[in-house]
Amino acid sequence: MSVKVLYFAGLREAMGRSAESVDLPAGVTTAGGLRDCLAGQHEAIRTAKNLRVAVNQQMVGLDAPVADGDEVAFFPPVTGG
Amino acid sequence: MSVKVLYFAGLREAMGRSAESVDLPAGVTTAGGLRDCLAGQHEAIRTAKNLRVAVNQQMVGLDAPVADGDEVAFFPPVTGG
Amino acid sequence: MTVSVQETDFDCGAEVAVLSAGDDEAGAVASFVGLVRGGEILAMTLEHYPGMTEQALQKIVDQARQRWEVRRVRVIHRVGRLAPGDQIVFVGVSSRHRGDAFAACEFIMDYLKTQAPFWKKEETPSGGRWVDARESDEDAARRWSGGN
Amino acid sequence: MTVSVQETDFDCGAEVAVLSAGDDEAGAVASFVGLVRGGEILAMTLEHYPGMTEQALQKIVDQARQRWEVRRVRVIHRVGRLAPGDQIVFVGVSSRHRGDAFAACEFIMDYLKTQAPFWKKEETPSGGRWVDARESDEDAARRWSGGN
Repeated sequence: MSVKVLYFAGLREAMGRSAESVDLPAGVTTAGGLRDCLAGQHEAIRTAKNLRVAVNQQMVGLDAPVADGDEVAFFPPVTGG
Repeated sequence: MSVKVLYFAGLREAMGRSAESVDLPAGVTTAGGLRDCLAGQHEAIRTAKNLRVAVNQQMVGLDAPVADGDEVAFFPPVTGG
Repeated sequence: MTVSVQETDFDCGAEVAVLSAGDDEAGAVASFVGLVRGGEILAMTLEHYPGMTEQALQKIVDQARQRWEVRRVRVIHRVGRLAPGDQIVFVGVSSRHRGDAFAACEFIMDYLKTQAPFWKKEETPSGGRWVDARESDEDAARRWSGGN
Repeated sequence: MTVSVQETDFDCGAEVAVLSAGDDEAGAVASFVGLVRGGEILAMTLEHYPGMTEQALQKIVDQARQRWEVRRVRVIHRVGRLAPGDQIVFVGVSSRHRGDAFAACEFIMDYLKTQAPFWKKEETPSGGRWVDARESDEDAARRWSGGN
């Protein structure tokens, strides 16, 4: 049970990586659960303001389900063009 | 006492000319007066609907003054671009 | 030169490039190209009032500058005989921000279609006819006048 | 191809020409070019989420097509390092009438600035910093949502 996690922009720099494979701990079934789990390990996620999340390239809320093989991306609010 | 009179578009075609010099009859002091005077001579002006007038290249109302040497243009409503 | 009335065609890309060239503060360029539509029309001929038409276009540009923060403006309107697919009009506006550029560009187009001295004659299979002023164009121009 | 995210520059004139080429019904092409403004910024770097960003842009285009009568749409957004004066984004829309072309073009730009996954890092004399989301952009996008 693992997911591919991506980071963008300032969060990518703060994490020091753009992607990693994360084993989903038992009981973690949502994007919010994954975020909390990662926040326990990384200050960059713990202190990120207005963190956005996408699952399989769709913007979702923190209650969105996360399952084995999903692509989960965390990033700051967009500031395009 | 004469003015240069210009015609455009459908009115130019109906008049068969694009410009002419018109002697201002005594008592004609406004664009409307000139229009009435020309209407007496030309059916094209008499029957023109929504005739617009410009004096010295400024759109004006029929009560605008007309004086010796002015450029007076009559034309249909504009249908640009 | 801000305003041109000409028979020759124009190069939209070159005009857009000039609007921001060398201007670090121009973050936005909105532009519009009007073209001759086909359908039943074989061609059209556009007539203008030399001198007055250019003045009218410049006045429209001046009004746009009073209403919005605009850096550069370019207006080109063609006259003469034009066929379907031909370019008729170009309006381009540069500004710091896109909202001003869009609003000024659309304002100029709306006024240009209603206020500027141009007359259009359409050639159809059944002959030529001078176009009547359209109500929808006057409506489009009227919506800007609320703030005046 | 409607949507492109690319490092390479684009040719606004060529893109505008393609929007009406061979289409007799396209009477109007509205377009927008966004550029890097100068001032205190030496350069900026734009980052995107490959795959998701293109999908988001296509979705914005689809929404515009549902709201307005639109014929062709082209969206190009650059990524990577850009200097003041460089072109960032192109949006072009062809339509029968200018009102639809302007509205769809501005709609796409407003959404693109707020909804599409792009992140901007500015280089200033005092170092680099990621730009925070601006409230004015979110306001601009919000005004379109009344009709939804």
